[in-house]
Amino acid sequence: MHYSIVLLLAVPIVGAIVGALLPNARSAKWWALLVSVATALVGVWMAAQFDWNQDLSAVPTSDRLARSVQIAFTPGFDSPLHLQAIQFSFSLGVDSISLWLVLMTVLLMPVSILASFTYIKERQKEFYAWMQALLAFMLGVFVARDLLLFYVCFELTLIPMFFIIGIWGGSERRYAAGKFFLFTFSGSVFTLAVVIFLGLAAGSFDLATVTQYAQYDLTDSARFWVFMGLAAGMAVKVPLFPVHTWLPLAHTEAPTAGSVILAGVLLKLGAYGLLRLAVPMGLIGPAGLMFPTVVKALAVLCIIGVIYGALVAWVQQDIKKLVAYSSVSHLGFCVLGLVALNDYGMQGSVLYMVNHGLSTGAMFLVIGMIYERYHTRDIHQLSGLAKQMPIMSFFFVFFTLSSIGLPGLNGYVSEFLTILGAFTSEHLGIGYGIAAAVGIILGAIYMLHMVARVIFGPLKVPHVHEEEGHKPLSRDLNGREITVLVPLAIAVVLLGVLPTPVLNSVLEPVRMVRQPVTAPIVGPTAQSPAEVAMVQRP
Amino acid sequence: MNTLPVAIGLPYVPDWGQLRAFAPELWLIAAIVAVLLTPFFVKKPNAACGWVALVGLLAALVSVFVVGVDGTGEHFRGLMVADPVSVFWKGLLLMFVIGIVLMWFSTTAPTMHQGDGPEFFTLLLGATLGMSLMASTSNLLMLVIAVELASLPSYVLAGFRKTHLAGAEASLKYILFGAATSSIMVYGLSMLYGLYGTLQIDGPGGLAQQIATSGGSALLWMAIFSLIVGLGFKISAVPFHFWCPDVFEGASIEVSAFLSVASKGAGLVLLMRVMMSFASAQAYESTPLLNHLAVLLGVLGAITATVGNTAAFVQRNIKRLLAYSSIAHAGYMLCIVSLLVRGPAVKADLDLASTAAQVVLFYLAVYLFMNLGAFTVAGLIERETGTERIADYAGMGRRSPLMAFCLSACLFSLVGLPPFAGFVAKVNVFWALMQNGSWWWWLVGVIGVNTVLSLYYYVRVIKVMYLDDSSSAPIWPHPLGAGVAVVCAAILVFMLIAFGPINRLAGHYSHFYGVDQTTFTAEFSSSQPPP
Amino acid sequence: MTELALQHYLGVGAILFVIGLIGFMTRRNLIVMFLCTELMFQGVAINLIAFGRYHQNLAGQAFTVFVLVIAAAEASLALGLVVLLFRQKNTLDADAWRELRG
Amino acid sequence: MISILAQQAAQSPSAWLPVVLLIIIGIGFAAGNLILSILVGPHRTGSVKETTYESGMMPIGDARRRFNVRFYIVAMIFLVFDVEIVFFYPWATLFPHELATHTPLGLQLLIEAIVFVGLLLVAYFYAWGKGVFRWD
Repeated sequence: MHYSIVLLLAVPIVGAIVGALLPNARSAKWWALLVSVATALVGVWMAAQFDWNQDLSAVPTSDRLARSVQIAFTPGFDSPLHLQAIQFSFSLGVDSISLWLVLMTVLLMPVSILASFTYIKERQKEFYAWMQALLAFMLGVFVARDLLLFYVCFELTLIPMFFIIGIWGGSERRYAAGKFFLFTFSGSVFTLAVVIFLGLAAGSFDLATVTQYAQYDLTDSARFWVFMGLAAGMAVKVPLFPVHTWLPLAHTEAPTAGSVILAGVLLKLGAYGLLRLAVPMGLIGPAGLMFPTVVKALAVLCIIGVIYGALVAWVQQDIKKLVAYSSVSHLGFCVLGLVALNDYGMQGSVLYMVNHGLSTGAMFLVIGMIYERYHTRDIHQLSGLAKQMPIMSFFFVFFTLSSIGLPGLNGYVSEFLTILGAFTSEHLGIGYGIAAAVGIILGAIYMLHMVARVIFGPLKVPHVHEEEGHKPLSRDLNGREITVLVPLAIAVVLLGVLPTPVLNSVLEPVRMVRQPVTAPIVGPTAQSPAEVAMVQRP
Repeated sequence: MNTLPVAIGLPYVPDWGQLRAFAPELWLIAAIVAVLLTPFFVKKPNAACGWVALVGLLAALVSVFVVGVDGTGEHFRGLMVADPVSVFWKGLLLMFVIGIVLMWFSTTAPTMHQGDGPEFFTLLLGATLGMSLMASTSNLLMLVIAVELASLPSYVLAGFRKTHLAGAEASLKYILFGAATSSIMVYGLSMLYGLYGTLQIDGPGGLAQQIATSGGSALLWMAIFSLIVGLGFKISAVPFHFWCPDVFEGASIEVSAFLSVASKGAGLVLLMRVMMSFASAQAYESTPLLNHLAVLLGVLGAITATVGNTAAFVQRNIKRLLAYSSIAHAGYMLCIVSLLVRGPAVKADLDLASTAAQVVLFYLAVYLFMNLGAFTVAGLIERETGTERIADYAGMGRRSPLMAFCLSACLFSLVGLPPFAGFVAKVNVFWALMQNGSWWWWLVGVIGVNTVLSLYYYVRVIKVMYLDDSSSAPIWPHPLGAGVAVVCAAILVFMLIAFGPINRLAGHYSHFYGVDQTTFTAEFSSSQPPP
Repeated sequence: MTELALQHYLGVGAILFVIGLIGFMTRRNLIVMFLCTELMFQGVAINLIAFGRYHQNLAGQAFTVFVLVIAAAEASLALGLVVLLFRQKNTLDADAWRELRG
Repeated sequence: MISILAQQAAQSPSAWLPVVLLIIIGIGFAAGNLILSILVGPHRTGSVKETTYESGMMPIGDARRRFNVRFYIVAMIFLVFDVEIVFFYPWATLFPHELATHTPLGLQLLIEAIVFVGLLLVAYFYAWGKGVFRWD
């Protein structure tokens, strides 16, 4: 029993409640920063506890899935956290995939809180309370080892984000918040139905148990619908091509911190859900991959997303919207690597989740800093910022290059691996790889196009009216803003130069995602007779 | 002149043992008498009557806990039963009506014409009495009496605001449709009596058992349809739902709140009891009668939910919105009642029927607090600002953070979002539906789509409250009403944590008299109904 | 000339009931609409009495007593309401009241 | 009931006594009231007093005139209380029999009837206190 993982959720929840009760905005700010840093420290502590070189070769394959989870918190059978009536259990745990995403989340949260110190000017207490609550729920998704708990946390992220976009967003914030909520909720209702079905049929909501049940005991048609239901919720969140339309709007309208978290973490919830639930429960059967056609269809959607996102990004006038559309394109790569269902693709996909969170999050931060100074993001009104803001320009170019996938920076490794995965996948093939590669070229074009217009060329900035009652910001980035960006820059370089620890550590878990567990679990765990009757298999 | 060769039988005077199980009802009657006599002793009787009613309701609630489930089952020669389901419902109902009275103090009390209080509380308690009796009937005669005892005061309550033209009109529509549907229901019941010669539903020689042995006929179906018409009116199932939004808008807000939960809940519990009797008497065989009945109820529920949710989209008035939302929720619960009919038939297993009853009871418990909270906030805002328009809720997040928070909690819960109890209720609904075979998947789909639909209009209210700005002055709600709203919101959060015990409680109380599990398991292999 | 049997009573009951139902649905005068519901209740009462006689028990008669009382209570309520509404609008046309729509 | 009564009557003529008593009381009540009002009541004359008695309405005029709303209220109250009498019918068919057999059931039945009437009286007093019966 490891309590660090409980602490990981408890710290931000308590923080949110305390933060909402604090007397003034100034203390709420610093309290939020303190809480998020403390959460980050808990995350680091967990990483230190984690056995990165776990050897599972001696473990029988049927146990590997459960054993790969470390730092687990599993309430006892009689614990109040275990609801026998529906076999729900508040059980937590991380494997290496979860842990990397947890680490990325706890890194992004303090920096986005720090970046909001001047950006958020009204109703500050509420804002920081919602941010801390959001942190808890996002971490909850990554560390949940119970299907229902996963779903609950997945849904819970909606409420804080709804308010963050709706209250502190741009001019279209109300529409954006509503659309965001409606889209994601519509998809996830069907996920809920499937989650309950699986929990009911498997006699437990435990992820390992449900996975094994889904792989061995479902009929093909049931498995297909399970996949569709799970994918419906996740695809909207990722977002995949036809259901992506909420994303540009929400990203553009959200305040900077909201955009960072939205792009950096919330989109990963969808990808993580696909990896953790939809693929192993809906695609994998006793004989391995069951629906190659579905995988192909999914890959086609990804590629459409990659190309479409890139083309639309190219013509954007608003730099924030441009980066938002680039997310559509990038997440296409991420899911493409995932559905390649081989080592390269899936390792790349996990790495992509982390990398995209870092570089796109950083892009949104920098854009927010520009916006705070000039109150515009119009590509036509901004030009030659390098002359006026050299430090900002350095970071802007740096993160753009990371996002494009310049060798030596983080984006390169993951982009290369996902495309390699698509090339070498037995279900996909060269055509998919080539199409995705076109996306990379397009990505370089629109990103560099933006950099050329905004950073270089003759200086042109709009005239800014000084706001009353607020100290004007310095012309270039100030110390706080540099503090915000430096940790991200370091992480970008580190992951670019040394991706191997990440790749090696996730190799075993991603193999487990795509390989069926060999022996099915027989029957639900010990229950009282009444409960056995309640959870009879259909 | 020939005489009827019928045994008139001994006159029946119930002893204390028989009456004891109905102590809550007796307390209600005592409270009604006390309320009627209050104006003889108090000059300004409104508030005094409120307190008297409150004391009576509390006494009734305490007596529910004291008496508990009486093991004797049938009472008054089978006219009524006192079984776990009825006890659970009575507890819920009385708690809810206490909430309504507190709500009255904080919303309508100051504006009510002095001297109208005794009538208001007589009617309120009378309707409560009828609704609690509805849960206990096992006889067609008692069924009609209980339904009418619940309906007649409701008609008057709906039009109680005498100066309010809309209220009178609502009352008129209510009573017109009510009288028509109840006469249709009684006509059907007379057919049932004609077919089987008894008014008794359960028990040996009762209707359910005779239907099981004789099978269906056109007349039987006519009778069942008319019963569903009558109860459907109380539940506001779809073709009989027209009264609901009009009455909710026209009536004063605590009456709307009262009808939204109590009337529907009582109708559902009664419908469950009748259906359970039918299902259990069929010895859990998959008979055509049960199957068709289940499909009928399932389709009715699905249509009700869909119509309620779609009509709610265009509403601009908070009370009408909540009215349509209550129609939708009645639809969800009807879907589960359909399960109670077909579940046992499909799986030949009583546990599933009990599960369905448990789900409905739990849903009712959650629904009670969601609606009480939402209506209380709406009433408090109406009292302070005089508006029922949703658009006027703009900026409520700043004008009254507490009220906005409570209303949001209730609305999110009505959608079925975690961390609120509505989520658990919805999980329960899905859970129960999925235990019942592939045919029920379409109901899961319908409820899923409906949940998405409902999200839109509930969240619109929250959007107006938090995201729209308004320069209107802050609101300081009446502390009593604010207390009710906060308690409701707190319970909605608390229920997620205490889900296990409360669900177990609902499960513990989800048993009907006359449907004995051991009898059933012993008899279940033979096709004969249990003796 | 045949003797009066069950079906004759049921026929009268059904005719009363159907006249009431049709009247309720087609007429627009409030008083007449209420009269029609009363007519439906009387049809039920005849049914019940006839069935009670047929089954040789008193349940039907007991039921009838309550049906009568319920009908009377409903009628007095409805009349009170009609008086109230008539004083406000000076008409008994059901279509005159359409404050609540939508 | 009537047949039972007839059978009893065949056995002994004294069984008709209650019927005779009923007739006497009925006539006596009506006649007694008339006589009492002549003896005790005030004697006033005038044009109003001379007109035909129509419960307070003008006997001559358009038949479609509007009635005072008080009539409706009294009519409704009457309707409700009048209908309650129907519940006495089954009670009255049983009560004499139980009384005759001297079982404790007789007393209990009486108490039941008193409770029923008591409840009605509460409503009656309430209406009274509310001023329903005040005409002006």
